[in-house]
Amino acid sequence: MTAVAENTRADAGTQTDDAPGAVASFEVTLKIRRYNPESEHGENVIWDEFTVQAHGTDRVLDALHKIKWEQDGSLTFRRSCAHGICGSDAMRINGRNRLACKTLLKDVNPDKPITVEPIKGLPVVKDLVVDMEPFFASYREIMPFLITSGNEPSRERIQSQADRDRFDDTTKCILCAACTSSCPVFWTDGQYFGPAAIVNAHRFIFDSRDEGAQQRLEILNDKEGVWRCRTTFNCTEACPRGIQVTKAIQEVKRAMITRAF
Amino acid sequence: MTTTPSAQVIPSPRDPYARRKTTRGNYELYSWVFMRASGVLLIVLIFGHLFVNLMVGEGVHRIDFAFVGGKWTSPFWQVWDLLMLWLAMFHGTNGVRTIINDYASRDLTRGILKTLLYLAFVITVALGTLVIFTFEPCPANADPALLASICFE
Amino acid sequence: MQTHQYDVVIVGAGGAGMRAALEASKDARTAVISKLYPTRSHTGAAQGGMCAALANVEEDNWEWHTFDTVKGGDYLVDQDAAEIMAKEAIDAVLDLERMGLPFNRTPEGKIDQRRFGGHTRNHGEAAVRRACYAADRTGHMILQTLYQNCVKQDVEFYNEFYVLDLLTDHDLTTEELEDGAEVNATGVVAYDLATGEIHVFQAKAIVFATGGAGKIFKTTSNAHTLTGDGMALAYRRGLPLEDMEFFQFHPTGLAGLGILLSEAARGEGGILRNGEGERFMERYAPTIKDLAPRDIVARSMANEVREGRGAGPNKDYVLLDLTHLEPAHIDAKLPDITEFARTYLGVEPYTEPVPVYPTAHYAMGGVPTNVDGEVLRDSHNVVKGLYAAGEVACVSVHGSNRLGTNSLLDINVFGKRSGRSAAAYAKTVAQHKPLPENPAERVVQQLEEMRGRPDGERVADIRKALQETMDANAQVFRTGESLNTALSDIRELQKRYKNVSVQDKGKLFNTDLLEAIELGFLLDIAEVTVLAAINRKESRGGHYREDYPQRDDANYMQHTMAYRRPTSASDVADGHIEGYFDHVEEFDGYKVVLGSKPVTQTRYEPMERKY
Amino acid sequence: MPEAPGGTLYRGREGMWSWVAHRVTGVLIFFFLLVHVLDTSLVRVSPEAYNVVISAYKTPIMGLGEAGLVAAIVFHAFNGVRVILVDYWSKGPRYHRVMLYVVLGLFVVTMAGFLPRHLMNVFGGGH
Ligand SMILES: Cc1cc2nc3c(=O)[nH]c(=O)nc-3n(C[C@H](O)[C@H](O)[C@H](O)COP(=O)(O)OP(=O)(O)OC[C@H]3O[C@@H](n4cnc5c(N)ncnc54)[C@H](O)[C@@H]3O)c2cc1C
Ligand code: HEM
Ligand code: SF4
Ligand code: F3S
Ligand code: FES
Repeated sequence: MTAVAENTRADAGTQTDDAPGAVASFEVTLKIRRYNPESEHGENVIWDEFTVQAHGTDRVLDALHKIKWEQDGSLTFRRSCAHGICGSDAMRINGRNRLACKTLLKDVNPDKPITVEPIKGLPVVKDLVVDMEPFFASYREIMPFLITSGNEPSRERIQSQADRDRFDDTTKCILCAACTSSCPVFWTDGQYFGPAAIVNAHRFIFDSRDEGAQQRLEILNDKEGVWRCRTTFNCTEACPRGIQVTKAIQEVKRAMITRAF
Repeated sequence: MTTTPSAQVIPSPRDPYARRKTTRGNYELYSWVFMRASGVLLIVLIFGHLFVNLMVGEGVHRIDFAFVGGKWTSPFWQVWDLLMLWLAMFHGTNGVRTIINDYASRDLTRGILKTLLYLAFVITVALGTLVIFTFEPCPANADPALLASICFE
Repeated sequence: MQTHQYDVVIVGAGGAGMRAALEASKDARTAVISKLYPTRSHTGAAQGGMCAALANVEEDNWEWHTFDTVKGGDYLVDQDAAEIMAKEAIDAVLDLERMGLPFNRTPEGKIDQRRFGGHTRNHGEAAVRRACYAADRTGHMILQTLYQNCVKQDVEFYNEFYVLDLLTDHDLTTEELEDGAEVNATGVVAYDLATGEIHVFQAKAIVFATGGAGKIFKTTSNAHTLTGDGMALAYRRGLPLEDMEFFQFHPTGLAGLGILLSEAARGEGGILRNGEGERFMERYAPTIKDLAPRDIVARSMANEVREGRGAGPNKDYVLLDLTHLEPAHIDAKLPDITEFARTYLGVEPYTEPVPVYPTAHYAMGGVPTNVDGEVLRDSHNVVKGLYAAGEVACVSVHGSNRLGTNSLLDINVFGKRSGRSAAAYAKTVAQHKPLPENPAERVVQQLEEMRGRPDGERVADIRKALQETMDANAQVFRTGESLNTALSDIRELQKRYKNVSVQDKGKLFNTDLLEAIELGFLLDIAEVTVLAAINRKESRGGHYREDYPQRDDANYMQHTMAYRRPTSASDVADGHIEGYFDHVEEFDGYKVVLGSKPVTQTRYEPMERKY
Repeated sequence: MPEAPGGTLYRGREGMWSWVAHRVTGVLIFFFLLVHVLDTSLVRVSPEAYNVVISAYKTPIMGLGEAGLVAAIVFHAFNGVRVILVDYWSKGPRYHRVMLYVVLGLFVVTMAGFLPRHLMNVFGGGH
């Protein structure tokens, strides 16, 4: 699995040549941490380097595609929307969690090799792909749905603009796991609910239409719940949607304290 | 083309996943609040302590039996130091407990470390408390040169 | 190989799939199979809104909505379906709100509404505020809300399972079936990406909700995973595809990238300008200007560029101007799309106009269904137990051009309907219909062949060539000549595809292999799209033929139905396919037969479409 | 649960490193406290014993160690206040980075006030 660090073919990626504000093309090297579960030689975790030709507005995802499509088809990663909305491609780029499709190469210093690794704290399945089940399990645990009692109204529930704004920030979550897998507490044993679950709990706890806040607070008032957060802010830095994750966690903590005293 | 081999055993993808156990309750909440409350008090206590011990006069060089003895004849410093001892020990022990919880993932290791921690806590707090209360500033058979001035008043 | 049995199996976990699942799982044992985690589906990318005549902010009613839909689709819309959709829109929105969707609110706390292209009051008088929205992430909120409710209802998901075959109890490609003969769908064959294992799902009812096929084009707002799987699977099994020539090009994709900037940008007051700074839509659609339907705006833009009035160094795009709007207003209503402009083009929309150009966006055509979501095997017979909803389906409520916001509506209304009918039908079936002898045979063989080929064509090369020819020859402006060029290119690529090989020979998480399979779907969909476009010698909605610039109701006021048949199935074309268009394309052992289906008209007579 | 293969060090920013420092200083102080209580307890044994031990504090090496300890306490204390503000002050999370720089500033000021005097005491005159 040694890669060819040759120049790519001349026609490669004319895709964004004509993009406005394009800068000249440049060469970029990606250093990718790979894991092949089926490797015969037992060497199933290696670092691999690839060099590709990139253009001004190319993103890390474009470079990964170019590698997969032109050099090594076995390079494996998830992706779908390619513009930061589906949450498939959170990975560790130059040591930090980001979405490959939202990270422009020119913004991560392409002069040096760019390191790409899977996100931390979740079991790696292959190359940059991790098992998301534990992550979604925590999400499901916090009852991420509107809980109401009584009869359904015949029209919409009324909600003031201010009440709607109260939880707007946390509705933006795309469940990419960039936050949870950047959290030093989550890395330790993977038992912590993690910021993403708390963010999604926050989205309902502070929704004026919801009546399940008490239950959710109870769930997160766990040894593995909000109290494990040590305000390291890695989650907030990592969130590609710009959600103030730590702030949301603090608001949930405060709601619990108010409830307890 | 650096290849850094390292063996890695990874079980089948999509392990059915479940949280090990749910441990709900206000315990962590109280401990969290306590860390903050005690932190605020400790600032006053510790900074006062440090200031008096290290900054006033000749600082550390002044500390000796007589100095300590002199301080503990006053109930004010007795209470001060007692409070500091207890709060710091609770605060610190609780902090280290969190750290053990974080990093010791095997139940057994966790158990052993925590037992040691609590043992250290009990011994230290007991000993310290004992000393502060049963302290005899002017032991009868001691070399008078070492004693605080109050012993001679 | 593993076998599973369910009452209802839903293929696809986008908006349509999950809406169906919520309905079906209430009273039938339901599984949802999706090649992506549900929240990764492209419904989440939808931005602008979902229309319903709630009349929360100004006078409106569902009948006007029906009219706009019919007119927007250039009268190729089945009006009974459009009526149902407009009527049920109101409940569809309220359902979502009650499920928890956080819509933006009016000062009174009701669901807020905004303007959108082609939506008017009183049959075209003026733009009306009909689109319900949650900032510019309406699709995101819909997808999340539906998934959340699936979690609540404990819906069973098979994530990262690719459905690769559809099983029926008759071979529709070769058997000659009587009118009214019963054909049943019996199951699907899926490939588990994580393990490489084959799973056969036996079901009493199957709902296809696999979304669109935008990846046949190079510049597209669609996800890499939108490869027309559902359409291609049905098509290969002998089911027709309807109206495939109609593909919508959204006017405002980020130039060069195709990432979408919602029409909401214009709904909130954004203006399109050419290189000379002129608001050129005033010339093309004097009444509603920038808010004309998408086909018109896209063509006008392409025309400006073609006539040399484009902007930028190469004069190859136009500008979307938001600079006259308050930054606070932009932040409140269009936060995400302005962020796209900043991230991907480095343009600050507060102060600079954003370069935009049409981008391939939405497939109006698809698997033909009736208003209950039942899939048709010709112009009127259904396949029992087979349903389709969402972008993969063609009801047809969008006719030749979909109005903005009508798709989110479509997935909710017809997702719900097909989920409900599927469950109801499954309950009437006592026993699962038997599966064929060796149900997974075709899939296994296909996969093994592909994996086993030691060396050959590269997937990416073929795909790129395909997308480039589609962009060059079958985009906003088409001619008989350009389409024929596209067709011969596609044929060439289909030949090369037979020799495609993958580098990854592994079993686990082999995305290389699946990309190769998806390329096969793309080729089939591109081929049928181009064939249908060649056949339709008129201009209507999203399909614009420069050699036939007029709408031709006399000959073409009908839906295209494309069937793929082995060359040997000689007489199918003649006798059995209604409205045979006299256009059989033979190639490589099969032929594509183009038939037709009448358009359902209820109250609106076709008129000239002017805005 | 299986461990993901390790990789490079996570490049956290101020928030993460301040937490690491807070944790390290917390543990340091804790162990010092254990020792400190033990040695102070010697006052109970006899003045001589206590003075022997305490004189160890007066060597330059211990003096430097003590300076380090004070530094640890000062950082831990100030950063503790920052953490508390992040927790209870609604704008805390937004200003956490600014607050860290304030903490570091105060730390420098405090140490600047303390160190010269302390070092003078340790190395300078006296006994
Ligand atoms: C950028 C953008 C903006 C849009 N904005 C709007 C708007 O504002 N208003 C509006 O009304 N419409 C809008 N649309 C259109 C609308 O969002 C889509 O048409 C609609 O969401 C399609 O939903 P769907 O459920 O049919 O498909 P999708 O959401 O695409 O879901 C497809 C599902 O099928 C699964 N799938 C596919 N193939 C397979 C297979 N082989 N096996 C198993 N599973 C499979 C996928 O995993 C996925 O879960 C927009 C579209 C785009 C691209
Ligand atoms: C001087 C005043 C002090 C203040 C204001 C203070 C404040 C705090 C606060 C707020 C925390 C919680 C941090 C978090 O939850 O992220 C904490 C943790 C901790 N403190 Fe203190 N503290 C002080 C003194 C001490 C002392 C004297 C000790 C040692 C005995 C100590 C040891 C610890 C430890 C070990 C932790 C746990 C660190 C962690 O979990 O990361 N602290 N402190
Ligand atoms: S909070 Fe942000 S980082 Fe975390 S999962 Fe949601 S979108 Fe991703
Ligand atoms: S990274 Fe972790 S520690 Fe808290 S602030 Fe974020 S959850
Ligand atoms: S590919 Fe969808 S978020 Fe990056």
